[in-house]
Amino acid sequence: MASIGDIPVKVEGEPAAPAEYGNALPVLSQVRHALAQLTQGGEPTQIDLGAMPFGPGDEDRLMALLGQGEVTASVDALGRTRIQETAYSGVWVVEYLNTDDQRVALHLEIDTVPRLLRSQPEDLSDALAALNTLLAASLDQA
Amino acid sequence: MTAMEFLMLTKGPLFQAALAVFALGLLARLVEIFALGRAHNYAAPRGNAALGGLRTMYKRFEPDPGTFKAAPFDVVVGMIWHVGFIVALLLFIPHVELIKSTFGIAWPALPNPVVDAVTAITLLGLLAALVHRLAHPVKRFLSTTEDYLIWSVTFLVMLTGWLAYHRMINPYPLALGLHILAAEIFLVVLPFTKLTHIFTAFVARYYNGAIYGRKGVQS
Amino acid sequence: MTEAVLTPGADLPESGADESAGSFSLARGLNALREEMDAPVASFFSSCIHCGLCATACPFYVETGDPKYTPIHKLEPMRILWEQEFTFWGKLKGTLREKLPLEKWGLDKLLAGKQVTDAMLAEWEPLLYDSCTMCGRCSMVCPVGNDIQYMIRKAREGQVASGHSPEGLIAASVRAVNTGSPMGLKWKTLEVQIKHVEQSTGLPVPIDTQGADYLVLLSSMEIINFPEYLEALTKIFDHAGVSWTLSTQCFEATNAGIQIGSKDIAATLVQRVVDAAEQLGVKNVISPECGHAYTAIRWEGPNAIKRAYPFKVFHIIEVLDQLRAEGRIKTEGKEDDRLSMHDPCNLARKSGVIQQQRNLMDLVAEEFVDLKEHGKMQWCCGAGGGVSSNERAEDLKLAAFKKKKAQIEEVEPDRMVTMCATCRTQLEEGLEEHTMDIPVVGLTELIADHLVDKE
Amino acid sequence: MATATPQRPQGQSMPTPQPTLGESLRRNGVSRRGFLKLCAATASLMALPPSMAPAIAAALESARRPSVIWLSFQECTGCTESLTRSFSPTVENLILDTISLDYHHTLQAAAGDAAEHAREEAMHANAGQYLVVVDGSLPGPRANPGYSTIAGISNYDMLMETVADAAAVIAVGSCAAFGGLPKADPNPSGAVAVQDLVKDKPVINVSGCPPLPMVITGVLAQYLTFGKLPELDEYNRPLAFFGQSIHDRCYRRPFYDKGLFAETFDDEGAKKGWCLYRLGCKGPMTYNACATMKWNGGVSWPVEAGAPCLGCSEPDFWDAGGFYDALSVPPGNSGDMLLAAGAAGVAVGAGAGLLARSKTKSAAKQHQTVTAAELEQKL
Repeated sequence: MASIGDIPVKVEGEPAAPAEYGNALPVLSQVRHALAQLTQGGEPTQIDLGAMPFGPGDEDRLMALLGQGEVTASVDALGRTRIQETAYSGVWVVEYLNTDDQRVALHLEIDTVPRLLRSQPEDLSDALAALNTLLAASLDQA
Repeated sequence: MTAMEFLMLTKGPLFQAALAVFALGLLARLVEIFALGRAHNYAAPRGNAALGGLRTMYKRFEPDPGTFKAAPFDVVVGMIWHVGFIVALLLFIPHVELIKSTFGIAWPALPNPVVDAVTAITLLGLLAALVHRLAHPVKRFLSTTEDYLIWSVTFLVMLTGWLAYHRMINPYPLALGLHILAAEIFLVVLPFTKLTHIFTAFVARYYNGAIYGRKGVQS
Repeated sequence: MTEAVLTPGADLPESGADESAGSFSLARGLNALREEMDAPVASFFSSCIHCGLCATACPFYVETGDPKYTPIHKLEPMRILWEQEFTFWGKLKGTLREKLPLEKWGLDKLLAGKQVTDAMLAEWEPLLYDSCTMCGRCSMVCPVGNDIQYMIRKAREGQVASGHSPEGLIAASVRAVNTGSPMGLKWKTLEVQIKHVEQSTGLPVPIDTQGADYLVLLSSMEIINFPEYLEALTKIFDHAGVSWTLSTQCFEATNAGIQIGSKDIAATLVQRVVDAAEQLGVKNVISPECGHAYTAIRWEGPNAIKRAYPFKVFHIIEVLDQLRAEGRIKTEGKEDDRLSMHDPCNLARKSGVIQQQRNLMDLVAEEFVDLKEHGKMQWCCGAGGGVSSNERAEDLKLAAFKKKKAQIEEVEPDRMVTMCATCRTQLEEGLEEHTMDIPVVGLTELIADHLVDKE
Repeated sequence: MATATPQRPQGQSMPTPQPTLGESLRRNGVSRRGFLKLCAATASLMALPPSMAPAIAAALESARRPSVIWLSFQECTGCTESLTRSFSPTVENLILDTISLDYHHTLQAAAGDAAEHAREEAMHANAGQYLVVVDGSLPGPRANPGYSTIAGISNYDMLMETVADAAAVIAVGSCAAFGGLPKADPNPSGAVAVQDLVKDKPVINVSGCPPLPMVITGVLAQYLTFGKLPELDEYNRPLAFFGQSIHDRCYRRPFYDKGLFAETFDDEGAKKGWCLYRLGCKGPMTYNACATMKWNGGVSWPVEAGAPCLGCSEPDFWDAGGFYDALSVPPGNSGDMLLAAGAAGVAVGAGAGLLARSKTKSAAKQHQTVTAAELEQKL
């Protein structure tokens, strides 16, 4: 499926600078509140930015405000998921992409580690079983 | 009936009907008044009657100092909610659009938060006026069912408008429909009650000013 | 029918004269009220929203605190009739009441209409007469612009025709028509006073002088209570060289018809003035120091007799101020005590004579101080509009005066000046009642006192 | 995506119990992280908060593919077009792979008798379990059925027959939900909405002209996930998507609140992106998710493109006044009516006034002069 960017559109002149509609700051204060919660009670929060009534430029503004942190990660499962720590420790941008690299969802996660980065309990037991099998086979061979 | 059907009913046929009753009734009332005429005045005038009449049409917006002293509540509250009503009616953007579409004339409007605040004050003013009407010996003595009726009709228009603006009634088509319905009730009731004073007060003021103006007194 | 066509309009049988008092009836009263309905009345009644502000302008309400004295309430019978018969809504309601079984539907109360009954008119009689001087102050403050006083005057027509007007005013009207004076005063009495004036001033008082510039009218109350007026007038006119005359045919300026509210009686009385003036061929008629007389002759008279006058009408104060402006009055010395002034309603608010009396005061008063609310916003003395001729209203009259008294106390004058005999009497009696030692003088006398002696 | 729609081989009878979604994902080698991601995306799709993801995961784990029969009546195929332009093929495919779209005459490969046969078979095999999706309105029972038929069967008959054994009906698009354009004045075909006809089965309306693709799949996902119908508003629309008005979620709302409006499409206000109320925006009365979910994969939506909301997800929006007239403007020409009524008023008033005037005149004629003599009688 062609993405909208593939449609040949010629823009004459410089595109106007995106206006800022003032919806970034309320989200930022929501993030601050969530971070306070995480610090005090250890309770993580996820914010679906897709549900925000963002106007053009609002998302860029929010991202600029959040900045970039130390960690960048990528998860490859059912398409890519980009995970970026912001300049504020504990505040993560999680962008879910599909196999065509189109965004499926954009979340902010306020947590020590984003959930998706952690190894999942079910996978752990599978991994243990797999390792056992591997070891047994190797020992047999040996 | 769904909220949307209700809104369409109030915006469509009911609005047309209310407007028709209003225009017919009001003009009938006004013409009825003027048709009664006045006896010819044989007394030599001291001043200009017409000029006095026109001046008084405006002058009665300013209360005389004595009345203000005697009834400050009436003057202040009355002024506030009347101005508020007119501001909300004529300077709220949706109303300006409505007037533009109906009469083809338009004028600048006020920002919504201003109209919102004015409406809130007007509602409080109307409540205060009602309490005063119930409490003040003269007002209570004079008041008839009709007085309370026109208060209610006026209050309902303002209240439903304010609730609709703040989207406190859901869904919105219901809120807007209720407001329009209240306005239609107001329009229909107007020509047949003392709400006509909105228009006839200027006629009355003119006659008052003309009667006194002829005698050389600015009333 | 044929008759009616042959004699359109005017010549309906004159029914009053030979009929008994029984001819006053509800029907006749309602008919009189119907006659009075006009566009202003309709616009006034359409506009009243019962705010009650007129009450704050009425001395009778202010001093009694009784809501029934609210001015607009005094017009309730007239309003009911207007609504029933002069609005299509009222007529529709009436038709519905007649044609539909409203009681069955439980709507009878909703469309119930009050009826104007004889009892109602009787109940309203004291409201329209005893507690209203037709001072017109309410007409000045009504936010929607109702001229309530205008309607009170009209409502009284209905009261007279229905037989619900006060005895005192009826008596005054009868005396005025029958004797030429509401107090039954005859020319002979005046003649004695004229002689006295001529003796004390040494000046002639012209009588029945053809072609004089001014015909001077008097009021009976002046003749009896304030004989100084005629003397002052004689001196001033001599001083200013004014050509004037009294008329033996008609000396009375007051008009009980205006007060009781009968345009017929008013016309009869005004006609006498007009006849006298026309007979003598005067250019001007002077109304004396009396409020309602001026209203009667100046404003209502031409309409009562349904034609314009061939002469002009002035209040004496207007004439004096004119003479002053022309430099024909030379005065010397000034009163050195603190003087304040009461504007008669009929002269100031209802006739626009406001500045003139102040010009004259400047001529003769060192220390003149106006009451706080004066001119068109003055407060009534409480006695006008027939209240002083209505014995039943005595208590209310004195109650209403308290507002004036309070006003006077505010400025603490040594004396009060006024230019209406009724006001003057009320001020004197009222101040005495409250043991306030503030004498009241007429402005004309005050001027006369300061005339420069002729060489 | 559409080509991926599964078609059950002709003539095959009801298969053995299908695997749950969880089982089929694992069988396809999707990791737990992949599943988590799917749940996060699904939560977004269903307009649920991300915190619902674990519940979704638990539900999806045991979800089974339902059979879906899609009926298209008086429609423009816009709704199907919208659906097939969904932006997230991965999630989309997973959802649609999971449902069994047994009949959709635009998308299915089969035609003619075979297609109708597929429908009947699906109805038979999944009696009481299958979902019916309808797009388009249909001529009502009293209208001429000839206005719209499929395979010689009137829309009405087909709907009633198909719905008889359905678990629920999803009316997709404003035509199916409310009658839409076919029902607009003067409604020549006697069009009615699905909910006007189906009274004994739950009807979920997914209105919009067309509805947001994510909303269509979101509703399906919700049914698939939780196996039950979502919470509905008074028009039977899922509250998750239709619970808030465009106005309340509009990024231009602050301009409305400040009173900053575009008054023409090319003025300063329009360039600055101010509120479009005066240009006819029906956002305040329109309940839909455009303001947050947006169109074309989240690129933009009408208001962001500078066009006022037409209110397409509301009943009778075609007849609700001009698209470019402010919400407060009533439809129809009030001015002429006002003039006519005013003229009538003048006539009535003149009549009444003249009557009243003649009353004062006749009163004056009947005037009996008050004389002193008769007054004297009173004393």
